[in-house]
Amino acid sequence: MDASVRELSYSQAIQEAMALAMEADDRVFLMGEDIGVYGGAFQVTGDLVDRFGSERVMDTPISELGGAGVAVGAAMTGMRPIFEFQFSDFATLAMEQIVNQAAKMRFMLGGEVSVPVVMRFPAGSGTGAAAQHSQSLEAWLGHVPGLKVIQPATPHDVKGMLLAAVADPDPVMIFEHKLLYKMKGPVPEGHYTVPIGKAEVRREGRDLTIVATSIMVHKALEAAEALAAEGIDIEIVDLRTIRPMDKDTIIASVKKTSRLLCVYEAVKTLGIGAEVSAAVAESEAFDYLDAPIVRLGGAETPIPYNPELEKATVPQVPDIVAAARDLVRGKR
Amino acid sequence: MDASVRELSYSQAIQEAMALAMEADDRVFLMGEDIGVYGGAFQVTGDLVDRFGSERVMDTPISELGGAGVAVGAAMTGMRPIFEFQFSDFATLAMEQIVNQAAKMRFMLGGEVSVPVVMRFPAGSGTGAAAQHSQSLEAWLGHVPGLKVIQPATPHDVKGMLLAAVADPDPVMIFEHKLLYKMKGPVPEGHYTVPIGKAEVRREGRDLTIVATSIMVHKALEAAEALAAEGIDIEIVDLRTIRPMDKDTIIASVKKTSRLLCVYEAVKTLGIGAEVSAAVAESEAFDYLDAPIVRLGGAETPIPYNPELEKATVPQVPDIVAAARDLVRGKR
Amino acid sequence: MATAKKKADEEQSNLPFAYRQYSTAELKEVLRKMYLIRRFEEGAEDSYMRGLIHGTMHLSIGQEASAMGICMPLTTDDQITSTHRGHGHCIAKGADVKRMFAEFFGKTTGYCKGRGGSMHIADVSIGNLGANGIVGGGIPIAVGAALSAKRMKTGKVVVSFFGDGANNEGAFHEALNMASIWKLPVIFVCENNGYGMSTSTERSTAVKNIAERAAAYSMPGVIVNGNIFSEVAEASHAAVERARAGEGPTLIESKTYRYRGHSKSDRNRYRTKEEIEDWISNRDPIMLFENELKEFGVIDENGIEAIRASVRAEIEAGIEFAKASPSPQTSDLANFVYTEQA
Amino acid sequence: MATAKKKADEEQSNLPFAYRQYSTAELKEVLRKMYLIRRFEEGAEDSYMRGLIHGTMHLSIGQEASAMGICMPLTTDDQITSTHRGHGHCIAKGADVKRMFAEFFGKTTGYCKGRGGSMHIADVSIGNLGANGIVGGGIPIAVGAALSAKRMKTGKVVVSFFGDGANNEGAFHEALNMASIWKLPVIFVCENNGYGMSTSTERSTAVKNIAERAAAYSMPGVIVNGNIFSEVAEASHAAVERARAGEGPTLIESKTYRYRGHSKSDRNRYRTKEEIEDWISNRDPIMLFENELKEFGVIDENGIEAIRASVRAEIEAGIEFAKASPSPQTSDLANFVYTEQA
Ligand SMILES: Cc1ncc(C[n+]2csc(CCOP(=O)(O)OP(=O)(O)O)c2C)c(N)n1
Ligand SMILES: Cc1ncc(C[n+]2csc(CCOP(=O)(O)OP(=O)(O)O)c2C)c(N)n1
Ligand SMILES: [Mg+2]
Ligand SMILES: [Mg+2]
Repeated sequence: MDASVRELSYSQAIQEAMALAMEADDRVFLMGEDIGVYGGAFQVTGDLVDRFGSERVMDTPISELGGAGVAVGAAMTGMRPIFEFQFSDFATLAMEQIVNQAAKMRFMLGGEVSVPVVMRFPAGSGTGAAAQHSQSLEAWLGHVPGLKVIQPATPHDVKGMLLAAVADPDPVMIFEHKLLYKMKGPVPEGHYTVPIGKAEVRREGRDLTIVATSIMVHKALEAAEALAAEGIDIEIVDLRTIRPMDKDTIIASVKKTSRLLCVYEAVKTLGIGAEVSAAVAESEAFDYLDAPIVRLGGAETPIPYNPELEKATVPQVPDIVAAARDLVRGKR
Repeated sequence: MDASVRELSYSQAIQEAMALAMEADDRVFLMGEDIGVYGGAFQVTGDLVDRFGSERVMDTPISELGGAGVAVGAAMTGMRPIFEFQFSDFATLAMEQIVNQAAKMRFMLGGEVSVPVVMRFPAGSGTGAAAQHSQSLEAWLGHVPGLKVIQPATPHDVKGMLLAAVADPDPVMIFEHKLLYKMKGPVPEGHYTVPIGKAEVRREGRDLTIVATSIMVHKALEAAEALAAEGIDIEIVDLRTIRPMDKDTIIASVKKTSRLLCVYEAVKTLGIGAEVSAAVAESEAFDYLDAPIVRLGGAETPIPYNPELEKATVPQVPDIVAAARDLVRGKR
Repeated sequence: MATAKKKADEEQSNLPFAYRQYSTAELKEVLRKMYLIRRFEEGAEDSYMRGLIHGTMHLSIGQEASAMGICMPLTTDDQITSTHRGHGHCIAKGADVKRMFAEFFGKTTGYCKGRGGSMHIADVSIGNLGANGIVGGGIPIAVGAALSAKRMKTGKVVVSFFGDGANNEGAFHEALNMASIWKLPVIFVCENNGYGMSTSTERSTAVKNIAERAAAYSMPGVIVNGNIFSEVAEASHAAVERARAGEGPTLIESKTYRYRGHSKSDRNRYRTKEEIEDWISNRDPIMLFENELKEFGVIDENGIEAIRASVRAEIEAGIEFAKASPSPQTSDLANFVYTEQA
Repeated sequence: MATAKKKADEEQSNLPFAYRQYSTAELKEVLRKMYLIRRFEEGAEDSYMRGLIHGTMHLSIGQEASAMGICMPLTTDDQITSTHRGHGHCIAKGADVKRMFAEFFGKTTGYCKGRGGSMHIADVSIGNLGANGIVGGGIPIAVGAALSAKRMKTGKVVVSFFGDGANNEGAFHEALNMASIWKLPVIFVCENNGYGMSTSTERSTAVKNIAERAAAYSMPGVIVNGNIFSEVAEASHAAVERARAGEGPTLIESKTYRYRGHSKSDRNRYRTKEEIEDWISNRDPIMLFENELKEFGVIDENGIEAIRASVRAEIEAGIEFAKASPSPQTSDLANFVYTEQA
């Protein structure tokens, strides 16, 4: 490993990206609830307030709609805010500003303005926080032209994609799975970017393509290792960007493997997997398909509090193993 | 035509359903902005306030989040509110109450409560009202377990489905395309229901299944007539309910026709067509498919003000004709 | 005689509200409930440490007088909406700690059958419409419940609990405005413990006292010392009377303090040890109430010890009940998403 | 001499604010702009009737003094956010009616290149950040712009226009609170025309005057007669000074009236003909201003006629420009969704 590459956790990688962005550009600042002295509900901002002061690591009142609107207004007028929702669930309070204002402002004004705001959404289940603190709502924003929506799965990617987001002239929404925050991985020092809009093949394989997002990338990789022992060779595409979606990479992979499984945590119906499946089914890859396109998504329920129920609500490694095996063995 | 069946417009049918529901049940009442003396932005409530009084046809302040929350609270405690959003776009302000509260309350409380609220969302483009007044956001709510989401396409269905919604113990969201309000069709007098969760085959055909929603059902029917002249025989499934989706009807149709086109007005990416496509691609109908599954959805842009641009943003009859023809003729 | 009667009346009327309003038995029950709240939360905290409870929880230790004082004038028909910091409200409204522990343990015998946990604890049968994970989420819901009460003429009153942090949410504004214009029987209770998570009211809120905001909705705004049971109860009685008389809503600001961190992730860097210590040593609501009860001869040390012992036993029994209760089956995952129809 | 000077000064200081503050040329220009706003809207209305404009529009006829008075102290660096009823604000901030008509006609020469229409009219180059289709939507955005001004030390002041109806939106509450705690250079201007669509402030709003809500955010709340230009301008100057001095926000309530229906779908059943007639005949802002100007000898009937003629010509030229301008190509549909990158 390169000397300049360290092991960092996902949240450390985010923090480092934010610090670098603030160092490099005075216009960049952070806004959110309890991101200052508290360090953020998930300690992602940590002690940045000590380094950059409370004007650049700015606690807001508990006012998600207004706070998001302030970020939009600041972005329209020369600043580069990075706005943290404490939980992605609370974005339900700010959809107006995100969707009616940030996403559409440039278009409605005929290109006379840009809205370079970055919004961060800690998302997903697995923390025992029940139905109002565990949702995966990235599909909503993926449905909205004018936004870019990303879901980095590794410390390396989240740093590089966050830096790309800050540099982007348009609103970029980052969904961060809470269970990834403590996950470690190699992260280069200094400034680098990972492009928004490019999927990444995480593992090459012949028998089946799995398109996975966020934490499901890691579960899929685990499942692939298990299946390798059975002689099943799986290719794993980490989608990384929800909007604009990198269909080319997916289609190329499916043309190679002839089988597709989509794995995501959000509620199955109308989740990301629906779009991946439909994009492939209407592409030239359709003719290469040897089996139905299968989706493994979250159950059609809110996230329950009880931990066993909670786990049963979202795809786990054995579910992926079983679904992949069935698909490759022609049982689907 | 039965003597008790009259021609009514879509908005008259809604109004009649609301009046019947209020007559039959004291707990039913209407809430919304300017639904009283103004009669509603689209004159759907019309003069109901004269008949039922301002306590049962209740104007709210311009407070979408609070208003929706009041409706949820009233529904939890014995009333049966029908809440009108003036435009579905303003639901962006109330997603918190719709999604975190109404949809999940029963689940979070272990079944100890029901939330029999009905919410109405005038939706869609075509009125020259630009990007913040023309969205089609039904896919968002279709992604949310705990909600039922419907999109009736005819006066007959909207009356029957609204009456079914009022009788339903759970939250039901009705998306009404604004351009349908003036459309006329046969509507029986008196009380009847059209079941939530059942699609309807509007036209039988051999060569291609079109699954369409809301106003697109009518455009698809027009396209089918045009194609009939070319000897192309199209089956049209009016989806009617987004959640829970009637996959059986779709799958049965595709097994018969071997080809599927999804037509919807919302932004194509992650719109309803994505789910319809994915549901078919993972079903037993996959093996019957003779061609890629094609989606015709809205452009990946906000809705523009200029009328020609606006029309170009959503599928029109010639687009459907062309897509269907290509699909049947094997050009896809 | 007449003079003696007058003198007794005068003495009586110099007593704080609670001692004029409630019987000795009722006052003892209030103390018992305050202990029950505190011991319940200590028991929950302890169970969390032992890994018997997962997730997170928000303890209201230090705020017991506020919950009890507000709920005293309420009947089981009256309703409340509560918050993420809702255990005290739940017990004050009459919940059984057995079923609360069972819920925290994720069991089917819990109030939410293990689906809700601490943040959604509720008991609809006795008027607790539920805690809420969304700051401010319960406020419009309470207004809706009050609308039901008014329309259906049930005579019910609804209390909406929320924190100082919640008062900066749009939902607060919209809900209070509607309650006022429609004169609904609802009482808004802002439990101001000085902080929304780490953010002090000074840093988050443009007025000194939340109660000042009542003027923006033409309703009375009342400030009480939330650590003095009698003060809280007096304000609550007045507000309930007003609501029942059809005169509309009241905003009560109950100034109090939480001893514990915001939740399990709190490094407590936003307030000083001295500040916390001061509240614990000098303004503890249970201590203040106990001293008063003793001073007015309502109870003695033995009586207090008996209460403590009974509470201890109830808590232990509750934890045992929760431990022994069954967990839900994953095959039942889809239950309660929709209402089961015949 | 000294006495005469004093007398003149006194007379001078008895004059309304505007006549002390502005030159004759400036005052005439104000009148011209008020006419320009009115004739622009009449022209737009007429074009709509003729089918040259589609969609809907919200006319501010009757509210011209408010827009002009507020914008007078603003430079082109200062910024505004506006509303669905924003044509007056747009012209007052300095927009060219040519490009406004072109936008309404959906042409590429319009301010939004035909993408926005009436509800999104803007001119960012001179500080108009745009009308907004969402009631209350612009309020937090204005606070964000003011945050930029403060952080980047540009000295800019931001004005957020909104209606009485908007004051019941959560966004209003959240935005005013943040502006106050952060002492931002922003002015909240509530143009209270008595109705949010059909709903009178009495039926929608729990206070008599919106300005009373300023107290809930510890900022000054000022009520002005929105139909008297000088009163509005005076309040605006004071608020702008306060903002530039770093003393924070002000809420100005400008009481006014709209003559036309809310939008094109209005049956006007919620107010009486008499009420409308009274405002038109007795309180018209242009009439009041004109009379004052004549009284103080700033202008005579000839001068006024000259202004009317020049405005008429400008409107006609604007409509011709719009008619002659090209429509966007459907092949350009995807433009402006994202920023074009090199
Ligand atoms: C809408 C929303 N925003 C943020 C949060 C995260 N959160 C939970 S409690 C809390 C602080 C609430 O403060 P306050 O209202 O004063 O209640 P307290 O915790 O002090 O009892 C925050 C920010 C949330 N749950 N919901
Ligand atoms: C969030 C939102 N809710 C409702 C509407 C529909 N609507 C447009 S203007 C309006 C009335 C606004 O009243 P007010 O703020 O007083 O402004 P005015 O029209 O009187 O200038 C309404 C209800 C909207 N555009 N946005
Ligand atoms: Mg607090
Ligand atoms: Mg108004």
